[in-house]
Amino acid sequence: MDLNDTPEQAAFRQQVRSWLQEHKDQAPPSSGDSQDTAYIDSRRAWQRQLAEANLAGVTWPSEFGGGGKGPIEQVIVNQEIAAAGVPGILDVIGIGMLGPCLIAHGTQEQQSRHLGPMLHGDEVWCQLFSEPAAGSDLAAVQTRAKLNDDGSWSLTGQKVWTTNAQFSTFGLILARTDADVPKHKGMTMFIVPMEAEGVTIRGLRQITGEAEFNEVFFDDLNIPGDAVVGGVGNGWGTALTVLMFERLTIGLGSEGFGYRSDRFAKALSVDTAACADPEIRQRLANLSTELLAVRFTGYRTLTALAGGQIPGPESGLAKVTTVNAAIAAGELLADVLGPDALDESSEWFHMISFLPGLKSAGGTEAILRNTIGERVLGLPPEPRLDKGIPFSELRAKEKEAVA
Amino acid sequence: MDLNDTPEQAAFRQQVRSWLQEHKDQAPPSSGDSQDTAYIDSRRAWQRQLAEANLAGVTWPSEFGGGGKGPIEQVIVNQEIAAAGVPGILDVIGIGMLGPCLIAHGTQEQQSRHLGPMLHGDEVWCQLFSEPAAGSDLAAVQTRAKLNDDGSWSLTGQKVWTTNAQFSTFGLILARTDADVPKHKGMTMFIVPMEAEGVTIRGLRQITGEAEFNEVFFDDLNIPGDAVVGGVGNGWGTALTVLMFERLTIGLGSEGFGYRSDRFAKALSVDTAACADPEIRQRLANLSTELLAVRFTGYRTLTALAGGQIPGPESGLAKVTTVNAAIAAGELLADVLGPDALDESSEWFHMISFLPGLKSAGGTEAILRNTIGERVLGLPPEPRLDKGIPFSELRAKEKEAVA
Amino acid sequence: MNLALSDEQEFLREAATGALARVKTVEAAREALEDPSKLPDLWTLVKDAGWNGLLIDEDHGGAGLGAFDAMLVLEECGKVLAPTPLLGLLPATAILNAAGDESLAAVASGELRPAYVPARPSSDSHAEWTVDPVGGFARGAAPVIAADGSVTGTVAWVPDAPGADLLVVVGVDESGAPAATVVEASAASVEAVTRFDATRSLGHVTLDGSAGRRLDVGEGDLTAAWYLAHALIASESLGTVQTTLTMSVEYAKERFTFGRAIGSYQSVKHELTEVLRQMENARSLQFYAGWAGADKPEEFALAASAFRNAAGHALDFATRSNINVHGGIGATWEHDAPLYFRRAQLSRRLLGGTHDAADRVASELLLAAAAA
Amino acid sequence: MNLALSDEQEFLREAATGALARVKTVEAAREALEDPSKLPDLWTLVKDAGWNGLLIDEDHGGAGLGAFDAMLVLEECGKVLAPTPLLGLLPATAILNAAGDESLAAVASGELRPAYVPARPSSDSHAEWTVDPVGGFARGAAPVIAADGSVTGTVAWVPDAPGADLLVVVGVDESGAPAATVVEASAASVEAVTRFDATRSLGHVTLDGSAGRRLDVGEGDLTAAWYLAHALIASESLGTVQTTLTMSVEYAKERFTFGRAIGSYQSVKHELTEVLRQMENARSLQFYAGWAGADKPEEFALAASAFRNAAGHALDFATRSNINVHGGIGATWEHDAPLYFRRAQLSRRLLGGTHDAADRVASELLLAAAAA
Repeated sequence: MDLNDTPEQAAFRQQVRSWLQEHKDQAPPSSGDSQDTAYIDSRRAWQRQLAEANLAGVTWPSEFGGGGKGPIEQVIVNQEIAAAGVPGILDVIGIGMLGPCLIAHGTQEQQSRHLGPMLHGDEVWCQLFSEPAAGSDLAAVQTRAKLNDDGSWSLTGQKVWTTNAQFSTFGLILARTDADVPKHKGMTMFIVPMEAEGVTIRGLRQITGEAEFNEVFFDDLNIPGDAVVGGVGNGWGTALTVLMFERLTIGLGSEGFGYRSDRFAKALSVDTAACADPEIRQRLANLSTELLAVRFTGYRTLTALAGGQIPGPESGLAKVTTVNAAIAAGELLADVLGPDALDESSEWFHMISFLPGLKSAGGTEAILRNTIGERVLGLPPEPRLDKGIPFSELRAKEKEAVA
Repeated sequence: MDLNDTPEQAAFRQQVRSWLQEHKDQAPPSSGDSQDTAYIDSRRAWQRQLAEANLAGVTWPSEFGGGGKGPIEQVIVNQEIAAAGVPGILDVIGIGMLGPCLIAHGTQEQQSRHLGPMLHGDEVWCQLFSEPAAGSDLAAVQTRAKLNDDGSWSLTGQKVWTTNAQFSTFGLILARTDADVPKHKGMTMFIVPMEAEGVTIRGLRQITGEAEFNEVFFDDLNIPGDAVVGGVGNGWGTALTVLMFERLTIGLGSEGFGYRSDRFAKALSVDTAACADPEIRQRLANLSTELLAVRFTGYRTLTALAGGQIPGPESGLAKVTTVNAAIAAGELLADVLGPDALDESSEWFHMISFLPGLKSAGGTEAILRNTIGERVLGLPPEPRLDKGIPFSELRAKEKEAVA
Repeated sequence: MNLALSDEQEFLREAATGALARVKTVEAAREALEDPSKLPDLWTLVKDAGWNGLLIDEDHGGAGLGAFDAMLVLEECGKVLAPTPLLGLLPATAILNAAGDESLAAVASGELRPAYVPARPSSDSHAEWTVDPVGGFARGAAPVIAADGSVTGTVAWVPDAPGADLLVVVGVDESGAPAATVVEASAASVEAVTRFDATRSLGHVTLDGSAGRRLDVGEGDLTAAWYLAHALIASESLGTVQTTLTMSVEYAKERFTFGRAIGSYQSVKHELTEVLRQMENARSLQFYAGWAGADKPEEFALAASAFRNAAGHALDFATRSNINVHGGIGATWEHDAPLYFRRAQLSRRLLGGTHDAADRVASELLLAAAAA
Repeated sequence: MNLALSDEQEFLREAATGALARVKTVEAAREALEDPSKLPDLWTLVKDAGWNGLLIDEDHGGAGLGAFDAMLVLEECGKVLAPTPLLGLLPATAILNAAGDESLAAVASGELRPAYVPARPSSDSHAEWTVDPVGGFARGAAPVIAADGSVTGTVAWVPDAPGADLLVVVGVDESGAPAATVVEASAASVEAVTRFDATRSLGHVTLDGSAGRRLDVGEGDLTAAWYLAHALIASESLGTVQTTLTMSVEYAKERFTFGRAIGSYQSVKHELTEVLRQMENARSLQFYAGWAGADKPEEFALAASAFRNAAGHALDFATRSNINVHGGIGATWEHDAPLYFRRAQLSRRLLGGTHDAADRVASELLLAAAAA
């Protein structure tokens, strides 16, 4: 058991660190307004620099311009970038999840056309899976792609919770191409141009007041036949690949969204009355215990990754732990600091306001616990009423049940 | 809104109080060893005295020897008996639930034969519903009653969680008389003699070490045809009547099994270090808040009863609240008092040891929340895989699923 | 033994529901987050309904009703997030009424609107009367009231202080004994503040030798006012819990996932049953507080504290669970669910906080146990 | 970066599993409730496995292994409720080893069995070193150790004190500074006590000027011993959690209600997933404690306290949930589930209690924050 670098890793870390020392003053601020084109452009430029130094797409095969390295090296890069206080890549979703999906399922043309611009930040990508009526139950997507006689497709429907859509060039979209087969079977994955006619992007404001996500509407958008990724009707399988890389990216991510016990302790330590109160101390201790556990769960995941294992659904438990511990932290901080902690100017406003939504982001806790209970503990599944039924019938049944 | 007696109620209370003053020195101690025949006999005798004074079966119609009064009077009697520090009736289950069921569904012969001896404590009754494989899912009873050519029945099977079986003369048993119809349809209710050949009673020890319940085994017990209560095949309906009276008895019962916040506060108040600890205080406050709520929920139930309403399933929430608050109290007391609180000699040993079992007594919390969610909030039911399937097939399916 | 509402109380409740239904209060709660001017002024509605005189004796022009009646009105306000000034007003009128103050007629007629500037009674763990500080966990010192009624001190987060005509200030006299004085708003400095929940009008009140009229009230009246305020904010919370539970249940019946309405899943069903359980417990304690307020004053502190503790926890749980049941959409700006969440977040930290109400429950129980 | 166990550690774990499997420890845990003589004496098993010398340097005849290795052994003991004397023994050997005490050879060989008589280090909230009292919430004063090694004081609920040959007593010297002395058991009075969990041998130790050999150790050694004991009881708890989770999952697959295996219901499924979540968190913190114990001593207090806090809560939750999943039968005398519940109830209150471990987490974080 050892948390220190091997000599090779130490050497790599040193090399990353010195590059960052040299170039850090050319880096834009770590946070800025995602609606501000100038800021986004500075982040694109910075990603380009990182890519040229092989600090973007660290785990991508070198033939696609990546670093051709392992997960540990990816973490080392993440750690050094955080330590240097500079922002990382802009297109986390593209490079972390969608690029790897193209590498796995894309055609050679798709790979040579898209991977380079993606890696260098010239073209940012977004993931178009969730819909108003297809959240946890992703296979319920209703966005429809109709095959035209010329082999092109006409796309119509609505996607939601789309990050970065407002400055994306392309998106990877999961659409229904056959409603007369059971829901998991009739879907296909496509590459869609985000700046084309027939694509409407609307910011979706959260409790924070910021539009941290988007709604994207497709109105009879025409897309060429060669935009299909992974084959017609194989959309579900292709989507699962993306979700696997999503878990992997989270597994490699630094611990929980910056919700760290030392930050919370720092804020409380200045209030002597609170520090002397055993109940406040128990609350700080219990949520901190959970967050410390998440840090070492991350190291365990990394150990597994380095050993060639793919993180299983149980890694989702770290998200549950982090979100609930951070919610407890928000309650504690506002109890101690008073209503001013709820003011927009407060360091804690965003966390307190953002967490209620984060709780169900990427699938509700209930669905996650179902999956883990069944796949990890081997408990029997729930009775499924949607198995083997053509999607069109399923929708009809729901409509009549509500009516 | 008024918690005081009406003039009539006050007069009744006075009358009850003075009778108790006169006779209290003839009363046995409130608690004793339920395995000790002499003690049980003293409790029988005391019940007889209460019955002759119309302080047993207060709500039974007078034609059956009861008091012919309403629920408020029943509560007044309960309150005065508690205040006088004497025990109440011995056969709470018979007089509270089974007698009323005979009054509702029994034949005239059954009523005239059984109600008198039950009321006077000469014959104690027990309820034989639950089985090892039929707890929350009561309709899954497997105890089999076979009809003989002479019209009598042969009873074979096992019951469990039977209170008072060791000194009962009769029991009301739910048995399956037809396994080839869906499970709710093939059951019948019978009166069974508990001291007969073919009935074996075995004490079932709890964590406390005491046999607070019994297992009862029936080995080809012959029972006459006129022992059927409520008609052959109507067992489920008859059982529901008993369960309704059970809720009613609980609704009228004094608050939560004697788990009262003032008792817990008393035990903590002597420990000045604990009294000064904000976290201990929060824990005491939160569990006490729940128990205080239960007290007034009881008054609300009583208001509804007095208004002629029957308590619905939501009254089960009071049990959930009480059990969980008492569990929290046990944890708190042992945290403050230390390991000695866990000693058999401790005032808290029984509560701490008994509660884990009480949690699932009378149906698990999960089933209760299902029922309330569906019947009170009107939420849609779970998919049921056992609807309309003959009981025999159901059992076969389960066996193969496990194999 | 009967906890049913009287016909008058049923009427009072229905009248409140009806009056408040005429204003789009929930919509206003959202709009006011960005434009405070969008908040409706409900003062006229309050006066027309006679709520300002609810707790004032009839011979002073009031309705002469009790704490429980006031709770019923606040519960209706809570259901629709109505920005009435009642939380600050009613305890003030209770004190003025106990003092038989000269302002009563004008207050009962609605000519003058008073606000209660609260002080927290001493307890077994805190010997002094204290007030809410602007920030931090340490309690503030109660204002000091001179024999001539003038007063000096600072009290933060005072409900409905902005725009009030009179401030009914609770503090301590030179000897440290609890006292009260009534101050013209013009003689004090009231900094209006809103945080997170735009429907809640709050003020930081600074008194610097401000002239006031010393009120002839006893410690019991001032203690009762504090717990009355708790019973009122708890009732308001209870109303909000009812609204969110109804929202959640409706959505749980209509929203489908994996071919089933989400309300058919135990995770949702049991979470909503838990909201019901907590709501019913709070409801029961509302009856306790109402009964104690009228017939058992020595238990009012325990009853009101327990009620606020239960309703506060129920509000926290219900508003979060409402967002959970709605999924991501329930956490968006345009949805109503976050408005109730905002209400919960702020209410939890006002008037000493839910946390202090719980400590009071312990305090009352331990004092009683020690006395027994 | 690699948290995998070494081959030696894997072997140590398997050897422990194998050795303990030869004794019916769980059955004995029930029988001993009524007849303590039914408790197996595992001292020979411990010596044969060499666990008594685990933390003693090789040149003193020990195995020279580390805290993490000891945790792995205690985890296996916890899985089967094995009544080994390791919780009391191992911290004692760590102190003796740090002191290079003359008894080491005899201790490593198993000739002498020492027990750790713990004292709780001071913290930001408690300036003195203290000990567990027989009863009540107030902490006891640490024994006072004279320059000649003689010691006076009382320490309650000392794990594995009964039958020990040597008592390694931690206390304070005349100046109040932490110190340690080793006392012949014969020179002290040890009242054997068992409560609720028959597998746990405890003693109330009374020292009245008892002669002892003052140990040459620093404050760091005595602080480390306290946290080592926490990491050990936490590992034992973690093992018990694993056993109960396996039991619950098996039963949830086999038990049917309303035509479905109970494990297919979300209420059961999510409760067991919660046990898994808490268990995995405790597991992660075991790695933290193991790593800090070896490579990051300045974080060992935080790591061990967090580990005990997490494992303690997991044990409470898992053992209750195991009974719930089994329904009524899980709360009967003949069932195993209550034995794990008994273990949880007592462990929670030993060595300062889970509650104090949590307070330590806060203490360490707040001290670090203030220092930063």
